[in-house]
Amino acid sequence: MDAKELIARRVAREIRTGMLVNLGIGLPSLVANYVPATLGVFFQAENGVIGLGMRPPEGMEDPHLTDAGGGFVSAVPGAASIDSAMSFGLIRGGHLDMTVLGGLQVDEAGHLANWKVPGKMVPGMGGAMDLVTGAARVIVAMQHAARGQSKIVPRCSLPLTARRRVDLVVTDLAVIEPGEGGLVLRERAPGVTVDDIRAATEAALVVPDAVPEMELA
Amino acid sequence: MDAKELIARRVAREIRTGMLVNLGIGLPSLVANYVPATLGVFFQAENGVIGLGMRPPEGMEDPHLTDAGGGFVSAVPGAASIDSAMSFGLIRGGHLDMTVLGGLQVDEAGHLANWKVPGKMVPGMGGAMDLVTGAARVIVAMQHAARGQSKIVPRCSLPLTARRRVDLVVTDLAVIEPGEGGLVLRERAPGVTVDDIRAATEAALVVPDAVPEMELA
Amino acid sequence: MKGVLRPEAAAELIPDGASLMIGGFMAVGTPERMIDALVARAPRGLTIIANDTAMPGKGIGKLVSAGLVARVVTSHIGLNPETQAKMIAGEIAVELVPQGTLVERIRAGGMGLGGVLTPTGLSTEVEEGKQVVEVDGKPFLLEKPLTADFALLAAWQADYVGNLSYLLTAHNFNPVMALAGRTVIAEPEAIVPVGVIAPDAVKTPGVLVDHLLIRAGC
Amino acid sequence: MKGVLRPEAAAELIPDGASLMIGGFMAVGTPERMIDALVARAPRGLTIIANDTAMPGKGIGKLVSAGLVARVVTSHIGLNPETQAKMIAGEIAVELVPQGTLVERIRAGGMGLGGVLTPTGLSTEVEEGKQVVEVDGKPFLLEKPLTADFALLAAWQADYVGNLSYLLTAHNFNPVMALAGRTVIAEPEAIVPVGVIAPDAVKTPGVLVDHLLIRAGC
Repeated sequence: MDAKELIARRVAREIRTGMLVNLGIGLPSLVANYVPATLGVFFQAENGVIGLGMRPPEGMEDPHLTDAGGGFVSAVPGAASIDSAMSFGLIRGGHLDMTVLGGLQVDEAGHLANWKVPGKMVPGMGGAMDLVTGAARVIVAMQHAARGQSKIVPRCSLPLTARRRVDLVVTDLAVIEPGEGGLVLRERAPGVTVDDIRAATEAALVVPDAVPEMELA
Repeated sequence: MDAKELIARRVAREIRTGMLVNLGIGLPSLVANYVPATLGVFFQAENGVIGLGMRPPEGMEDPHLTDAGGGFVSAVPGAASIDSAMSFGLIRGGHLDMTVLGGLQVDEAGHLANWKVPGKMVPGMGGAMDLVTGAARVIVAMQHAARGQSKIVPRCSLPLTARRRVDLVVTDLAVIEPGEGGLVLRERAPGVTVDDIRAATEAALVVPDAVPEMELA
Repeated sequence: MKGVLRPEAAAELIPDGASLMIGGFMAVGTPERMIDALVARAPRGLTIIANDTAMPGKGIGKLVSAGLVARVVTSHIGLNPETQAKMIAGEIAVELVPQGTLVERIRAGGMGLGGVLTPTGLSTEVEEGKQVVEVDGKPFLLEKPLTADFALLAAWQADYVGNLSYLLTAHNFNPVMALAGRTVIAEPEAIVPVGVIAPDAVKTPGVLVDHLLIRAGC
Repeated sequence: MKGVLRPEAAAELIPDGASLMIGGFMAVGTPERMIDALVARAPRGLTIIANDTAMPGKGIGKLVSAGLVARVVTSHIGLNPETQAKMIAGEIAVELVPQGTLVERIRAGGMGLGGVLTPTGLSTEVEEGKQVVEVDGKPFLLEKPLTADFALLAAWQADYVGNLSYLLTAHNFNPVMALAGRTVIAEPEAIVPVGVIAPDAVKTPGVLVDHLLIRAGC
């Protein structure tokens, strides 16, 4: 299992029956593959559909039905179209039960940076700032490190996405829960030790007595 | 012709091709009777319909299609349903070309009072404050006097509806245009003299050399 | 959507002192079966947030007549002499709000906005006690967001995930209140199988609705 | 509604330096025939207000590639490397706005509100230079309304009074921009006789629309 699949499978276990969930582009979008249809989860894409379904078979794509990355999708039974004002009303108003986003850095205060690398990459924040500010639960799904550098840092050096503390960080090495007292190490990836995680993490971690291995969907 | 019909017929002449017009309950609603269908005017009711039509024949009323007073109406071809947020977005945003409202008092500054008689009658402002604030053109349609008292006064003694100066006042005696320099007497009702109007008006009037007789629709 | 309830069971969810947003405009687009069940159960001291208090014997008017209402936030009480009489007698507190401001305050509450900046009400009694905010030299009233314990909605069609559609002037405050009630109960005129309401015809997504009233007569 | 125009005639209405709101999300729900006509006419120094700048060869991306754009107000330019390159070269000024804030600023502009009070952007770069307003002890950013000289919309069906309906994710910014452009030009995929779009299916009332693009191929 590669790192992305591992992360997606672990995030999928956070999703409960009947939730409204927004999955970011890229890694987070893989989470949908591991959520059982029986849960009756509705996926929202911020461009305006509640009840996002799989990519349709070739030849049955519709240019009026896409996800936030512009990719073709389908609509599940019970889907609803909404405009951007309603879409972000749902997000900002706390009606979105969960958002899963990628990250560039998360720091000891639980702050996320994921929209800009000054002087290098300025894609714009898109919906990320509203999602982190408004969603009932914010999960960051990302690799633990990039180019040998820990992405879990004492303090974000990149511009923040929001003042709101994220609720959970899921990486290929660990599950970390930011809280008042700092970053609590909740789970290890299969075969990974607490020491491995400490060594790969620039930020200070609060390590409880028991740090069980992740369970995957 | 009674006073109300006279006022309604004169107001109707203010309406131009293709306008979006809101008519208040009571006297203002009579204006619709004198607007030719050929003008392609859309009447809006603030409870949520653009393209309000006549009351339907008995037995064909629909409880889901009413005007702002709760009376049964029909929808003309090309009608649109809107919710209250959109309805007042149109009003406040200046998309409504004209509103015709009743009045209790209009004063020399062109301010309207029409929603409250303290200690006597407190119906609430309903949509009136938004209509006077936002409509592109505000016309007050009212009797010149009530119980022998002029309703055109130096300064409103009743609570104001808005800070915005109304554009035109049409009564059973006169057409008056409030402006920077005060209340300008623009027209006389048929058979009424300037002196009659002066005598019936508590407020100071600016009287041009020529004050023609009203033309009626 | 949690499921389908009988009106009596829905009314039992609502305790004394609850705040209720109720859809409707002069009782058009108001959940009448829900209101009848509320009158039967008779919780006391309710706060009602709604466009108007209808008229005696209709919609919100029934709650007023039954003496269940302690406070109303509304734009118009002119067609309900009982509300006016109870206000004058000090039995009901009435906050009068311009209609366009009322719907935006509810929208702000439901959509996580801090308030509404509107020109409506400036230089009138409505301005009293409120903050005026200047934006590029122009003044606006800061009007605060509204939320409620419950939103009681009337709809045309619903499906079993809770999606709602509305008819003509029965939309009014319903689609906006759907976001601003902590618990949302919808009374549709018909309930149809999932998939029957086209996505583009859904005006309130089912994810906002907690309970549907069961079909009349079931 | 004033009438029906060919795309070339509609493009002629738009002068150098005009500000344009353009519907669409990654070019889904963007008026492509209108944009092609604009590229042909080539007005200079345009300001574009839109969710994103699409990608080269699609939607707003064509205007960027043609060098017609001086300024964009948008939430995302990540999929259009040309916008990024021109921004870095100083050829295009880019104001980045969180997506939910952008749509509310447009809505406020179209609906006569003084601005938007949002928690989004607090304690980030977005806060810089902006007023923070406290409401009941909670801070919110005051974000200003947006309007434009023109709104260029894509719709599904239109009728000849200008009523518009939209399909699925091609709604996005179109219904909100319909209120915020001083002149509104809509490009429908089909035009149907008046009365064919049911009142409840109309998402943009025709009174907001100035011009419709004539059917493709006419």
